[in-house]
Order: sequence, then C-alpha cells, then structure tokens
Amino acid sequence: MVTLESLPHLPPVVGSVPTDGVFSLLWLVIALPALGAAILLIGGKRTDKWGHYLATAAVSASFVLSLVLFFGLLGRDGEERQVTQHLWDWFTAGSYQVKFDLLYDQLSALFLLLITGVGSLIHVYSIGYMEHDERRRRFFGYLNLFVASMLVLVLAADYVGVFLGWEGVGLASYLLIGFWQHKPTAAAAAKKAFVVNRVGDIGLSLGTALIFVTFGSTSFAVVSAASSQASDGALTGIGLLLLLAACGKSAQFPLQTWLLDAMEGPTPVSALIHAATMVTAGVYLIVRSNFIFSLTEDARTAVIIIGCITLLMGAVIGCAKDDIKKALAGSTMSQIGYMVLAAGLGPAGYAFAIFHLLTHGFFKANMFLGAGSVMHGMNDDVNMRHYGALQKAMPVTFATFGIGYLAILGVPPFAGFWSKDKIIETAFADNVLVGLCALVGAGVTAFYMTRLMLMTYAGTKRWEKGVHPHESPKVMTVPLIALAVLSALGGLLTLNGWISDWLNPVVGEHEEHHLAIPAIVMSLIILVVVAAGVAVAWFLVGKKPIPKVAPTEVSVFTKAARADLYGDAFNDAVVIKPGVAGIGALTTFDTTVVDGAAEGTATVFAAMSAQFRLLQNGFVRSYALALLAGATVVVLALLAVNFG
Amino acid sequence: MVAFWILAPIMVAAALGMLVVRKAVHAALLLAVVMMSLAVLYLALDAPFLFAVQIIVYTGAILMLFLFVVMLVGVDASDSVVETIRGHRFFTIVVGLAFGITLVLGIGQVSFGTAIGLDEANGEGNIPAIAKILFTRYVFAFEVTSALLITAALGAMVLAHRERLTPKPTQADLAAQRMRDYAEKGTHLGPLPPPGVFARHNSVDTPALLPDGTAAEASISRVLAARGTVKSVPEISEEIHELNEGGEES
Amino acid sequence: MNDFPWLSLLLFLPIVGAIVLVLLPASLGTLLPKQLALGTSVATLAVGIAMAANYDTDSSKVYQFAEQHEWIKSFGAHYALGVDGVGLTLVMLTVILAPVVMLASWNDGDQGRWSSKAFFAWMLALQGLAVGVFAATDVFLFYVFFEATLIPIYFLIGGYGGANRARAAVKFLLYSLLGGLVMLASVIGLYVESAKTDAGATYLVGELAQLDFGTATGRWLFLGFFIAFAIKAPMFPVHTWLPDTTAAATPGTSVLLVSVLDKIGTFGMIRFCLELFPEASRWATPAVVVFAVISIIYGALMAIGSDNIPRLIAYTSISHFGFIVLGIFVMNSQGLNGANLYMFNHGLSTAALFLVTGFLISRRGSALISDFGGVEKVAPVLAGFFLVAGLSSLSLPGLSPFVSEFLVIVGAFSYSEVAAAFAVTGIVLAAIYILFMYQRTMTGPTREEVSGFSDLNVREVASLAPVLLLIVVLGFFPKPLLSVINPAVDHTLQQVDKTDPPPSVDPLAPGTSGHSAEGSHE
Amino acid sequence: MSTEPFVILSAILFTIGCIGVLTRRNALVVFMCVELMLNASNLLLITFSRANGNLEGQIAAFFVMVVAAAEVVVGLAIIMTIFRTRRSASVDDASLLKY
Repeated sequence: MVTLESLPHLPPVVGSVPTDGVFSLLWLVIALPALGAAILLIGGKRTDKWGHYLATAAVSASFVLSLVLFFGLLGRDGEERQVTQHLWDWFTAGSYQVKFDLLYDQLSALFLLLITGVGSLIHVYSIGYMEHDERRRRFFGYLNLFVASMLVLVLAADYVGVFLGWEGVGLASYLLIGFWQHKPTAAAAAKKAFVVNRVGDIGLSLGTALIFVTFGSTSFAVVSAASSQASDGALTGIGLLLLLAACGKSAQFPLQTWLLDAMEGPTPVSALIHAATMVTAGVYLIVRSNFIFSLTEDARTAVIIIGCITLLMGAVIGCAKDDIKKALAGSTMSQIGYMVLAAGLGPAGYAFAIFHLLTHGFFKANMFLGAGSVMHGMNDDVNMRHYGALQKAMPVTFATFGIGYLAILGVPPFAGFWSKDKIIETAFADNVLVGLCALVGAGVTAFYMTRLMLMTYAGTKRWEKGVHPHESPKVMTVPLIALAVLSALGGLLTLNGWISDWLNPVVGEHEEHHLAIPAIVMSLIILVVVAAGVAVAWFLVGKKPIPKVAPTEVSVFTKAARADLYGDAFNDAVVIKPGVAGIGALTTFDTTVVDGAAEGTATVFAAMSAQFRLLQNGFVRSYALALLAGATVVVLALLAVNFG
Repeated sequence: MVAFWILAPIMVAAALGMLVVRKAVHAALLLAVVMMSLAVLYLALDAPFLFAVQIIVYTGAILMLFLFVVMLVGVDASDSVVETIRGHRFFTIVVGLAFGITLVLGIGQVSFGTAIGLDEANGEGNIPAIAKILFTRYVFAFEVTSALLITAALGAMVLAHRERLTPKPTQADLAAQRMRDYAEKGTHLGPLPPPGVFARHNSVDTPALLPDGTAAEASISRVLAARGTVKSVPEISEEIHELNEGGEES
Repeated sequence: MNDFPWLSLLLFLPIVGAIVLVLLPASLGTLLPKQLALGTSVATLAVGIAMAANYDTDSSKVYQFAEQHEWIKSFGAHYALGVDGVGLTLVMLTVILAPVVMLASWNDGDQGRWSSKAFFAWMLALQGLAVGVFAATDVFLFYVFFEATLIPIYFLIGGYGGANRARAAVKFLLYSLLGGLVMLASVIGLYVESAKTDAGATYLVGELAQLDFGTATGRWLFLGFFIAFAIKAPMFPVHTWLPDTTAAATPGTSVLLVSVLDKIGTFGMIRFCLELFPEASRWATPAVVVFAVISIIYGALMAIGSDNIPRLIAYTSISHFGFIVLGIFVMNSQGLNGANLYMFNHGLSTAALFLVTGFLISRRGSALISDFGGVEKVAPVLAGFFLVAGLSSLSLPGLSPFVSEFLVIVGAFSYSEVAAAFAVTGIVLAAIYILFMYQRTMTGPTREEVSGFSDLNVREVASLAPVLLLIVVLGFFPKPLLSVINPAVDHTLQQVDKTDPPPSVDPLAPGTSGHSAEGSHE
Repeated sequence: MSTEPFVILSAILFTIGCIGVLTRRNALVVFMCVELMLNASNLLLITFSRANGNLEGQIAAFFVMVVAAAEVVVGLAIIMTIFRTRRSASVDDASLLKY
C-alpha cells in the first residue's frame, strides 16, 4: 500500500463530464474515417474513381472536427476538460461492465489533432504517391481504417476500448505493410509485424485482466480513482504487463525487430503508421496509465531501462543502414526510445514524452514523406548508395527534409530542440546514467542523420542507369511543406510551458527538478555533442567518395548494426528454430502417440476380429455345433443352479 | 413296459444307424423303423389317436415325401465319410456326448413320481377327449395351423416351380438349333442310337455296340451314366463271351 | 405466446422437411429438392427468430418455452423441451447456420455416393436433431438426441466428401459412440440414483439438479458425462478424430460438425456436468483447467504445423474449444459468460472459415496450403472474406470472438494467473497459424495453377456475407446475446455454489475516492 | 409303468438326432435327423401327458406333427431348389455366407 506521506501527489482521477454541445459530435471523429473505410472496402471497384478523394475528405473532416473540439476544450475550465461520451454498453459479465465510452481530454485532444492532421496531409500526399497503383482505392480504405482505429485507441475510456483500437491499428498496419503482397518479403514482414505485436498483446490482455481482478473494472475513471489503494505487487504487475504491450506496439526492445521489416510497406504508411502515430501508441498507453505508473517505482525503472536500451539500439542500427527507409526506421525506434524513457520518468516526464511524440510526429513524417518523394524520383530505389547530389534535382524535397533534419538533431529553434532537450534534462535530473544514455543517443542521432543527408543530397551522382530524378508533383510537395512548417514551429507548443500546463490535469503535478547546472548550460552541452556527431559524419562520410556497393570488410560493430544488432538472429535461434522443430516433433507426437493410441487400439481389435471372423466359416454344421455347445452350457448352468 | 424294452433298443440302434449309413434311402428306412416303434410306444402311453396320426402322417406322408425327394435327388445320394471341416467330427462327438450325458444325468436327478395315467382323461375315449380340447380351447391354434399348412403348400409349390426364363423352343427352333450345331460343332444330326438290346434283361443300361464292337456312349441315358449303373462294355463283352462259349460248349 | 410449442416446431419442421425431401420422386430433378431444403431451413430460421423475439430475459423461470410430456414412465423419461439463455443461443446458432451451409454447399452433394437430395435431407435432419439436443431438458431425451445426431452426420461424412471419407466417418462414429457409451453408463446411473428418492425415477434436469448424489457417486457420474463431452468438444487427448474428419468431409458438413455438433460437448459440460454435479465439477476443476490449457496450446501448435487447410481449421477449433472449456470450469461469471458467448461466436467464425476455404479448395481441387499462392490477385473478394474470417478466428477486437475470448481470459485470470498466462499464448499462436496460412495461400506471386481462379460468385457471397456481418455486428454489440446468457450464467453459478471473487480494491470503499479526487485538484 | 425310461429314451434319441445333424452332410439326411429330434420331443410330450394325467401334452404333440409336416414340405422344396441349381444336396456346399 502506498502511504499518503510517501506520495505527495496522488495521480489525478480521470474525470467524466458528460458531453454536451459540440462535444456530442465526438463520435463523428471516429465515424467519418470508419465510414470511409467501409465504403471503400465494401464498395469495391465501383469506388475506384473517387475513392481516394472520399477517404481524404473523411480524414480532413475529422481533422476539422478535431480542431473545433480542441478549441471547444480550450474554452473550458480546467476541471471540465475531461469529457466522456457514452455510446453504448459493450458487454457485461457478472459485475464486470465494459461500456463503449469515449474520453476526450487534454491528452486525447492532442492526439486527435496529430492523427487527423498528419493523417490528412499523408492522405493528400498519397493521392500523388499511389497514383499509378491499380489498388489505390484499397490503399485509401486501409488508411481510413487505420485512422479510425487509431482514434478509437486514443479516445477509448476503457482498457478494453484501447485494446480494440490497439488491434485495429495492428490490423491496418498489417494490411498496409503487406499492401504490395505479391512481394513475398512484404507479406512476410506484415505477418511478422502482426505476430510480434500479438506478443505485446499478451501484456495488454493480461494487464487488463489484472486490472479487472484488482479494481473490478477496467475503465480509466474507476481505475484512476482507486489506483492508490492497490497493492504494490498488483501495480507493478500491471505496469510491467502494460510495458510489454507498449514494447510490442512501439517497437521497443525486445520486440523491436518488426519495425525495420515494416518498411516494406508504401512510404506514406511508414510515415503515418510507423513514424508519426501508431508506433507511439505504447507511449500513449504508458502516459494514459500514469495513475498506475506514477505509483510504481519498479515498473517505471523497467520503462526507463527499456527506453534507454532502445534509444541506443535504434540509433546504432540507423548508422549502418543504406536503405533510406530503414535508416529512418532505426531513427524512429530510437526516438520512441526517448519518449518511453521520458514516460518512465514519471510525472516529470509524461508531458515531455507527449511533447516529443508530437514534434517527432511532425518531423519524422516529414522526413519519411521526403524519403518517399526521393524514391518517387529514383524509380523506387531505396539504396542511398545510389543517390547523391539530389539537392538540385529535388529542391523542395531537400529543403523540407533539411528542416526535418535540423528538427531531429535538436537545433534551435526547430521543434526537436525543445522536446528533446527537455527529455535529456529531465533524465539527468533523475539519474546521471540515464541522462548520459540520452545524451549519447543525441550524438549518434546527429551522426546517422547527417550521414543520411550527405549520402542522399550531397556528394556525387551515383544514380543507376535510366534514373532521372525529378521533383515530385504539387500534391506531394504541399504536404511536405506543411509538415516542414510544423517541424520548424512545433516547439511553440512549449511556449510558457504551455504543454505541461495543458497536460498536468491528466498526468499529474510534479515538482520541478533542479539540475546541478543551469538549463542553458545543459542545452549547450547537448548542442556540442550533436555538433560532434555531425562532424564525425562529415569526416567519415562526407569527405570520402561513397562506394556504390556497401563494403563488406567492415568492423564487427558495423556488421552487427547492419544485422539489426542480431535481433532477428536471436529470435530465429531462440524462438523460431526451436519452435519449428518443436511443432514438427509435436506433429509426430500427435500422429504416433495420441492418434496412435486410438488407431492402435483399433488395429488390435481389427486383428482380433480378423481371427475371430474365421469362426464364421459358412458351414451350417459348424454353427449348429456352436449352438449345441451353447445349449449344453445352458443346460449345465441350469443344472448347476438347481442342483449345485 | 415289455413293448418299451423291446422297442427301445431297436429304436436306438436304428437311430445310430442313421448316423452311419451312407445312402439316404437307408437312412429314411431306418427313420421309418424309429417312427413305427414310436407309434407303438404312443399306443402304450395311452395315446391311440396319436398312434394313428404317427403312422399315417409321419410314416405314411412325411417319410414318403422324403423317399420321393430321395428318388429325385438320389443321383448322388450317398455321402462321403470323409469329414471336410477340420476337427468338426471330434468336437461334434465330444459336445454331443456331453450334451447327452448332461441330459441323462440331469434327468436322473429328477424324480417324476408315479404316473397319474390317462384313464380318467380318456374316460369317454381318447379321440373324443382330444377332439373336445382341440376344438374348444385350442380351436384358434388349430385354425392357424390350417393357414400354416396352406402357406407351406403354396411355398413348396413356389419353390419347386421352375421359372421359365426363355420362351419354350418350338419344333422349328429345335430343328434349326440342331442344324446349327451340326454346322458349327459337327454334332450328330440324326436321332441318338437306341441302347443295346439283349434278350437277357431290360437293357436300357447297356450301351449299343458300334460296328467296330465299341460301346456307343450316346445310346444310354445320362442319368444312368451318372448313377453308375451302366453296364460297362468289357462286362458286356465278357457276358457275351461267356454266352458264346457256353453256346459253343452246348 | 409462450405456450406455443416453439421448440417442437423448430425440432420437427426440418425433420418433416427431410422426410418430404426423401419422398420426392427423382424425376423432379435436383434443383427443386435443393430449393425445398433451403426453404425449409429458412422457414425454420424464421420460426427461430420469432421464438427468440418472444424470449423473456427478465423471466424468473430457468427454462422458457418449456414443453413436458411423459414419455417412458418406468424410467421417468419425458419429452421435455425448454431453453435457457445458453440453449437459446445454440438453437439460434443452429438455425442460422443451416441455411448458410445449404446455400454454400449447393453443389457439394452432387458428386456424392448418394443423390444430392439425400445430402440436403440429411442436413435438414441434422438441423432438427441438433435443435433437439440443445432444447432437451430431460437427460434421457438429451441422450437420445445426442446419439441420433450421429446418424445424419455419419452419412454426410461417409457419403459426400474426399478420398478418405469412409474411414473418417467410421473413426468419427467410433469415437462418438465410445463417448456415448460412457455417458450411457452415467445416464443409467442417474436413473438408479433418482429411483432411490421418494419422488421416484426422473430424468428431468430441473429435478435431478435438486438431488445430492453423494461425493463418490457424483464424481463417477460426472466423469461419465465429462468424458463423453470431452470427446465431443473435442479436447486433448481425445481430439484426433476431428482433423481426420474435417479433412475428409465437405466444408458444409464440417461446419455443421464443428460449429454446431461439437458445441454439444461444451453445452453438456455446463448443463449436465456443472449443474447436476457441482461438487464433482469443483473437484475436477484443476485437472480440467490443465487439459483445457493444453488443448489451447496444443491445438494452436498443431495448426501451425498443418499443411492441410481443413485439418488446420480443425486444430484451431481444438484450441478454441480449450478456451471454452477453460471458461466453463473457472466457474466465475466472466469465464462462463465468455465461454457461452464463445460457443456462438466460434460457431460463426469457424463456419465462415470452413466455407471460405471450402470455396478456395473447390477451385483448386487441393486442400494443401502449399498448392496455393497469390490468390489475392486473382480473387480479391475471396481473399478479403478469407482474411475477415481468419481475423475473427484469431479473435481480433471488433469481431465477435474477441469479446468472448477476452472474457474467458479475464475469468481464467481470476481463477489462476498461471492458467491465464499460458492460455493467453494462444492469441499469439492464433495470429501465427491464421496469418501464416493467409500468407502462404493468398500472398506472394500468383502461381500458375491458381491464375485461372474465378472470384466468389453471387451465391457464395450471399452465403458468407450474413455470417461475416453477424460477426462484425456482434463484435461491437454483443448485448443481445449477453442479455440472454447473463441470467443463465447466474443460474449456473448458483447451481455450482460459486460467487465471483471480489476485486482486491473496492472502488466504492468509503473515503478513498474522495481523497483521490482532492488529489487531482491540487 | 414309470416315466423315467421314456424320458431317457427321448433324451438319447434327441442327442443322436443332434449328432446326426452335425455330422451328416446330405441335406436330406440332416433333415431326417431333425425329424428324429422332433419325434424325440414328441415322445417326451406324450410321456408327460400320461404322467400328468391330462391331454394337453398330446395336443402339443399333435401340433408338433402338423408343424413338422409343413416344415418338411417347405424344407424339401428348398432342398430341391438348391439341388436343381447346384447339382448337390450337400449342406457344406452352401457356405457362401461367411467372413
């Protein structure tokens, strides 16, 4: 039991003001893209011509509605900013009631804007990007499905509702990664993503079950109100199980391997799902469950460790990849590691985790779309060794990408600076070791991003034959510009500490951490580290010609990084190979032992019958003999009974 | 009781004989012996009506029917003594004896007491007494037996009736068939030769002799050939020889 | 309206239809009997819907639409029908799936050993008898229906199916008869026990439930019933008949077998094992839970290792039945509600899966996964239906099986964290077997053999669409089902004398919420 | 006149009939042995009729005879039919109904 003395700030209770006015339209935010998906997927070929417009319109309408709702929320008092809309009772079993409720509060409001906003831009971009794909309509259907599911995830007021969205985005991710499913690699990557996510779902399932067993309900309102009463063991258990779930969805160690493969999907998918929104769901889950995590030091420590490991792993992997999308994917892992780390810091870090999540959503989507634009011009080649000198050929892409680059590096005043610095600062305040990890990560980030920029835009032309790079059409560059603007200006959210104040009612108050050194010095240190990373990249990559084929004689570290730090190899050796062998053995066991027992009994009886059958020789006289013998026995038995 | 002690051994002997005789006719005759003896025993047991019925129905009708069928089927009516089912005869005797001994021993355990006798029941004569019961209490069963008998008769007729599957060949058909056989297989066209005729006995069982002195197989009935009662040619020739020699001597 | 013999009508309408079908002269061709059969089953469905609409969820009676006539007085056997929530959902499942299956297997009876007329007649007979099984409230009558269902399904398997159908039919029959025999011993035992009472012999479930059989007797009788139901369900290690059977049977037969008839096993566990022998059920719970968890994992692993699609689906069903049995025997309202709901939902999702893969297999003429590849490109609608059916089988939230599986996991967790932890691996394995199958059949480069595939035709879509629609609707709105299941579960729990464990934190404890609320405003 | 000798004689005749049915292969002889068994039972019926002092036994024997007559007629017809098609009166030849 957590005593009140040891915990000055109890986590806030999730409020539930009933919806009224404009907020009663909350359900429409989800319904619009869901309807779009339904029309596109069920309507079939009939919707081919206008399907993409419908999908874009649905998401854009959702975005407009989100904006309206957001301003509605802004206009309210702090206490009334947590709005609950009851849609219907989902299911009931004994005392367990799960309602289909939507919770619109400061946290989900931000997510709504991110999802629908970035989502709309990516829809627009996809109109151009997927123009020549004969299954474009279906692509947009899936995208709408994803947006709807993601909105369910962030709006649900119950863990089961979160689970619904959680799996919904998993499904959409599966469908979109495997969108080009005629490619075996894409199909395999899609399956891998889903299965690994399912491993994480074990955590969510059991976590939800443990929440029910502990609190008798799974709604945020009830759990947050009662969380301070729960035992430490239960809280830690829930925390760790939810962390497992977050690891699956957010590609954190040890469930990180699917994200790199997920780059088989079309680039807008990578931007929307595997950079900006879905992969950050784990962070959302932890922050949303602050009323659990704030009360359990042990689980938070685990979160921090996972975050640190992943942020370094992702960064290292990003350094060695020649595939532009995989390099960005490694970066995504790393950045989510930052967010998870921040979330693990407790009330001090929740707001910064979300803040970084938002800025990362802007600049990483920007860069992924930029990469998509590059690929568009390079005949879908993803190998950076075949790029070079694209700065001139694609000026808009370069410019927008450059802003994203500066943002991720954390160069002031771009968005990343504000969010990342805060995380590193808070980490140092919490624990120097954690802070150092975060700091090193920033340096490595600077290295691989600079490497990526240099290989892509600078240097000499290393283009393949027949490739004529060109700038992408307007429909693609306009979203790029919009995202670049957001990447540049995202930091404004923290003006006057707005985002912390905004989120505090949700995530809880915290005391200001006091660093040993002034914040400005800290920022300078970080900038120096970043600059060092850039310099190293310049010396290692920028100054030398880049071979068109990746050199094979490289250090073990590079080899390890290229092999994703042996994540797949580990899974293969520890899970898949024994699994396949085990299933083979089990199949043999089933046919020989289990079924063998049944069939064996049958065989024994059949053999016995084959022998007994011979008694039935067809000779009437034999039968008569048997009859007589039987009669004798009967007579003897009668005699025995009567005279015995 | 005298009749019993005389007849019982005879009956058992005759019954045992049925087990061993090879020809069905002999078995039938032995059965007749058993049945006649039984009839006499019935008389001794105060059942004169059944005595008569036993003689008339069983011995008279049923056994005659048997003999009739034996005559029809009689071509290979004799049994082989070799047992074809392995171990059957041994087990039959063991089980049969066991059964018989069990029965006899079992009966030996029971005391039947003194017989009441039928003097009272047969007071107004056996036949009227039976008739009274038969036509009162058992009249329904009796009527049912009539149905049974009719059904049996019909059944026998149906079973014994030979279904003609092809139309009966006419004279012309037969002639044509014979010509065809001659053309295709060289079958003898004319009538079959008559059997050899000898003054000494009815000689349908003796084949006629062909000009070269061999027997004409076609001249005797196939049934006789199957029964093996045909006089063989050597036999005949020997007889003829004997006759000739005897003639010469005399 | 509740005096109307709804259940007898549901029971006899299809059987009469079957008889009429058999008596139709062959000269009428093959189309008319099919239409007649479909019409009969649709009419039955209509009757079933009308009946369900009359079901009173607030009624205090345990069994509704009850009918009771004395049958064999000396045994105490009655012709007694009636449904509680569990029975009603399963009766509805039966009447819903029958027309679907008939429409889907429109041409499957044509190449059988007997005429297609007989195929549909057997199906109708099976529908009627299955209703009888779920509606019987007399143990003896239940037993009679239980065994009677074997007859049509035997002929359906043995007469219309793949190469090994005769062998599969015999294997199925022997397994089922073995179970039935063991159960018969218990049924007789029930007579003996009930005859000892003052009221005399009875087979009525309602009256038997009041009896106390004593510890040892109760356990033996329980075992007799349980073994029969475990074979029927089927659970590890008496499951091997199911893959063989589904591999040989037509998809429609497999649906009726797995979706409907196998439910008799789990239904019987609730109705007879739990309600008649509560003490024995509590005694057996640990062992049953272990076997259920083994079934879940074992079935899933075997499914992953299967190359034959119907066998794979059969193994998935073994896994799912493990969940159902787990939910039943953890004996709390989450588990039992989940299990009951699961029975219905599993019926739908497996039906969809069997039928859609049946369409797939009939196009290729092979049931081996390795013979397919890239079907999605030539038959996108088929692929889409396949995916939705598969996702429902892996209990994707938003599709109906999720709610039930989730409730079972929650219920299992209340009972034992370890059991739940093992059971929940089933959801990962489910993702593997379904998506692995989808990946190998539908994606990748289109193989030459499948390039000529036609997409689903109108009849096939019409047969599948209602099922998939129902799966989606019930995924978001399972309330109609749960509102009838909840009272039934309460009754069952009352019978086994169990109450739900309270949450370890009472959210309504005085002083707590107030304090927390203050905390949020600090 | 005591009952026992008749009963024992009946038993012996019945047993001999049984053995005959089992050992003989000619269908006709088998049939005759069946008749022997029937007669043995008739003897028993009549014996007990006298022992018990009523005529029911004789009536039963009478019915046995009637039924035996019917049976013989049909049985012989069957034998004739079999003989006609198979040219054999051996019961062992009709042994197709076997494993």
